[in-house]
Amino acid sequence: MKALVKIMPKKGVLDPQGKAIEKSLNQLGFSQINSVIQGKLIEIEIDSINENDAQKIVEDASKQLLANLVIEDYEITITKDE
Amino acid sequence: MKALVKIMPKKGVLDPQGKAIEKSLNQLGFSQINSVIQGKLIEIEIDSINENDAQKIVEDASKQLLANLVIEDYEITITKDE
Amino acid sequence: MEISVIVFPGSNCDRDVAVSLKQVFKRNPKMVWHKEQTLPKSDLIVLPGGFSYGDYLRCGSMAANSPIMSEIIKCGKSGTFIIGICNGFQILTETNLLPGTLIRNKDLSFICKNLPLKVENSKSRFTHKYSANEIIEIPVAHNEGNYFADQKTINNIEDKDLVAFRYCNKDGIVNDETNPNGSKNNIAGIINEQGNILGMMPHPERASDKVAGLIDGEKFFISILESIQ
Amino acid sequence: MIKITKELIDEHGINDKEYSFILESLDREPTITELGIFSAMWSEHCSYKSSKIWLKKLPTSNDKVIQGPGENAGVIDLGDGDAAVFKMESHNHPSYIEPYQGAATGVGGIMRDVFTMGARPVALLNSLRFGDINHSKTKHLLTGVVSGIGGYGNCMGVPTVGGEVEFNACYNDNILVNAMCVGIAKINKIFYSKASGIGNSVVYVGSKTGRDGIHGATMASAEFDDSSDEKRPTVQVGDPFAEKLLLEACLELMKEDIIIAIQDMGAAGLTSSAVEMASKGKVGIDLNLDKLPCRETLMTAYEMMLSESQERMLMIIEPEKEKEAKSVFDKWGLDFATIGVLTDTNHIVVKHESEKKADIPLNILESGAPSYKRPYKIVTNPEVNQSYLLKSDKKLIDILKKLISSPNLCSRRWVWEQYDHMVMNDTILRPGGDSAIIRIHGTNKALAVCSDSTPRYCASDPTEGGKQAVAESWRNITSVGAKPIAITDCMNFGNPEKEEIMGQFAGVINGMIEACEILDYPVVSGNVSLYNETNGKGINPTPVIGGVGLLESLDHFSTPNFKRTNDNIIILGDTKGYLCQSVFAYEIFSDSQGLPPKVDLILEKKTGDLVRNLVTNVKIDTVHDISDGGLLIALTEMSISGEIGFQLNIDKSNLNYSFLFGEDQGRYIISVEDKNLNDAIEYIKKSNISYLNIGKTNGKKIKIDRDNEIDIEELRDLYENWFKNYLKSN
Ligand SMILES: Nc1ncnc2c1ncn2[C@@H]1O[C@H](COP(=O)(O)OP(=O)(O)O)[C@@H](O)[C@H]1O
Ligand SMILES: [Mg+2]
Repeated sequence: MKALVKIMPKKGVLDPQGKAIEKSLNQLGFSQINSVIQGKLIEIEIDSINENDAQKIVEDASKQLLANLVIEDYEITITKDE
Repeated sequence: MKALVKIMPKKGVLDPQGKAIEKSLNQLGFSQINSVIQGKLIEIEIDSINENDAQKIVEDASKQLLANLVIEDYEITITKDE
Repeated sequence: MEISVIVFPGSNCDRDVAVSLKQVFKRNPKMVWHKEQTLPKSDLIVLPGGFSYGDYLRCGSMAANSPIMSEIIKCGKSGTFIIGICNGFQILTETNLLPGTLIRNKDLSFICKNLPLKVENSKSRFTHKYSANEIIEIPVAHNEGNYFADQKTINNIEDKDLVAFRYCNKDGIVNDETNPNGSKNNIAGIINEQGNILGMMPHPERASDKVAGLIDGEKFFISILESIQ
Repeated sequence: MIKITKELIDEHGINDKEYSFILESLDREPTITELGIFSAMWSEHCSYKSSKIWLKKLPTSNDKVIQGPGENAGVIDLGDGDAAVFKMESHNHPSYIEPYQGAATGVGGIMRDVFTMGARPVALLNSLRFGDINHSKTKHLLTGVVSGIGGYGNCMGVPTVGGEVEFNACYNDNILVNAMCVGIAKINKIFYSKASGIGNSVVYVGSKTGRDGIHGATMASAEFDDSSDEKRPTVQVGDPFAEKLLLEACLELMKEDIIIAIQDMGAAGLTSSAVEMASKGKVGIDLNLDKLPCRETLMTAYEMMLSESQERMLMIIEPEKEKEAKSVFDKWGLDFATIGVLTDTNHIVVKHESEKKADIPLNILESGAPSYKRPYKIVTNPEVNQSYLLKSDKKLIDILKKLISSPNLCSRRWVWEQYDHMVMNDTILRPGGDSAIIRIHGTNKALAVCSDSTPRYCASDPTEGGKQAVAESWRNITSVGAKPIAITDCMNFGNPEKEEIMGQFAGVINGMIEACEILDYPVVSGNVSLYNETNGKGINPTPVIGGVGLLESLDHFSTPNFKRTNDNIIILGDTKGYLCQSVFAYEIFSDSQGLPPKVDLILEKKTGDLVRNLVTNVKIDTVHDISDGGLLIALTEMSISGEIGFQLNIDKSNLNYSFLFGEDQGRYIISVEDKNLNDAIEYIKKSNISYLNIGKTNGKKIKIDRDNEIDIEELRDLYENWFKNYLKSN
């Protein structure tokens, strides 16, 4: 199975990277771009035949390590390998 | 409009972060986790009423700034604001 | 008196801090590998600076999950002195031994320079050798030293006088201009409520050697020594 | 089997003559893997075919040199059983393609060269050259390279303590990124790359092998199978975390008597390390690639042999000791694999999937390695009379303001504050001085290190420029009171197949030889980067010199910042006021005609010896050499860093451009307390060096004369803020 963990800064948390990108894009002339937030995307391969199991494993991994819940929210998507 | 730009290391390019996370997860007992790749997710708000326009703008931004095409691939998803 | 310096893969200020500790405590700290399950008896535990696990994912995140950390968390809760410097501070927030977290510097670049700091709390067990509001000079060297916590946490830290050091200028002015990295309220170092754990981004061990130029960090180590004795 | 076509041979950069030599010596057609091996070993980069005959002439020894060129790095004796191990290397092309990763892996590569010899790296330096500041790529390259260098060095915990940054349009399409590393080892614990002991194991340690940076044969490798996308040679990505573990693991294992020989896998990866180790030991080597730790699937023998994946080493150890060695690498979480054995065949034999992929007698790789006597012509600029450079009505103070805020003279603080220059706690003098001073840990001794080049001098007169580069390095070491011992170099030039370019190379080398000999400052390691050329336009000849000196005691050293008011400011060495090729000529007149200032090496030596004498015996603590920009710039740097002004008190006839901005060589400024003045003058007179007392330090202003004075703070803003403003601007 494959899991995608999308980790984004919580609302209200300073996001210096996102801000910097936004500024650079505006300077480059992308005036239509209003706001940029930068997060992480983590792609995981799991040995698991069962989506529920996979979800649980990745959920645990996210809480324990992948995301910092003080500043980040996460979202998991499980897909079966093609 | 909202755009999500998913930026991942190109296939074959070393992803030291992913490797380190993978090792760390295995040490934490997540033995079912086989491979981890870390990428970036960039969420952009664009002033544009038209999906095609938005796509084009973000495409340009990705090429010019967001992704490092020498080592990264990117993928854009446009969604209308709810 | 026993000191343990924890060595994570990628720690790189472990030797430096051991040298400063030895000068003040007159004895060699034990260097403890992160994979150990048990910690030698310690009166002081030091989490040194560096790039544990390459600073990959988030600074300190993987070190916080190292085998030795469960012992350290136990010790911390039962009152053992713990200091975390730079990467060590990041590890302490990742383990929740200290509140908040350290994010990327506001200008996105690594900063290595001497900075003036204001000793905000000169009564703590880590800082009592300094006088109230003393301005000291200590180097920083970090990419993620921008202290962040939600407003409630910040209020609590401020109300309970848990800020040890703040970034300022030579004249002690604390404001946005004298904030090198975007840190909330210019916070450079904090203490936990129990008063036995301190985390700071600046490197006191780089300011404890006359030949190398700075000595303002020495009082920090002496404060700890006297508090333990 | 892949058919060896003419096209394939061409793509591997092997010419007809070389190919017939291969056919003749093997007595058969080479396999594709063999072709790859020949191509890598005979590339300019590995074989030094254009430069070899010239490099051989460089002086490479003195009573302090333990190991000269030919090993992974040079080694010098520091006394008390300590040695310094150092080298410089270029990573120009990769840094242009991907500035962050290119620069980062350059730093990683040079560190491996040093710790593979058993030394702990204690200092990093770099020498950077970018195109015109207005060129569209310059900002991107500058920020990427600087953060890449910092990213790698900072994570390793090795301080980056010095370097140089220059902007010039000649580097628009060929930036230069040269990195230098200095390490400290115990003399009796230095490790070499010469393999020995038939039957001993060939052990691979470090990170896994991927398809990184497989050169040259882009097309050829695409033909291997259909998934050509996957086969695409990729840019190397650095993993400083893995390298930090590799460093600690290697140094830990080196405490025991286990490693017989060791070499990092640098350019041409496994191929060059295996071939070089075996050739040096006059043994054969069998490699079984089935055992090679790979991070990608379906890698071919060709790819494994040529991959330039980073953070890997090859070692020779006795089979009985494998277990003990492995436990160290296990502890650090690194791959450890026995991939071969030393044989008595004098062949390199490569097996993969039970097939013999290569079998080459090592002596062919060596004896057949091309060496060219390329034709050359040393061209110098015509001499011009500098009088036209004296005609301007610009005020001295305005010129000073312009120069101090010009891209090539302004403060580099923006750069080095992104580098951890203090980690290891032995940085006694930080970047910003003439040399950095690094204490030898746990002692009162120190190293002085610097890196220098003045390409515009080399372009106008290669020989004089070569001399000057070495002399300036020697001068920068001397300025802190240290004794210069030896150098490493990085020779960056254009296309050597052109006579004038080869002439630049030859001229520079000739100049270097003279300077190294007279100054007793030999070359112990180095690197050559040729073909820095785009659309037929080459870079300025850029021989970067990395200098290392020894400070016997930290009780006496000198730094450039003024320390007290009312000190006497004295120039040592003769000021003739030579302006051609100066920064002044370039910035104020956009002029680059004429010849560079001459270097008088005999006088250079005497003046430098005097300076060191003054530092040790008269306790002079303030010294700065006069280099780019001339006297007034050097004085201004001393004022800004010391936050103390000065008042010039010189003959009116000297208040002119040539006196203040001329770049005559071999000069230093010292500042002397009144109480030491007589002593100092006595020493100076005894050594027969000309000197001039030009004024006193005082106040917060720079005062040239009544019409020309300015607050230091105003100059500081100009000096310190150029980079920030430049990067902010669009
Ligand atoms: N890329 C760099 N990295 C670190 N330090 C640098 C770099 N470029 C310049 N510096 C430092 O800035 C100072 C001035 O450099 P430079 O003008 O080249 O000095 P000099 O004329 O004495 O050779 C030196 O201390 C040098 O080490
Ligand atoms: Mg100098």
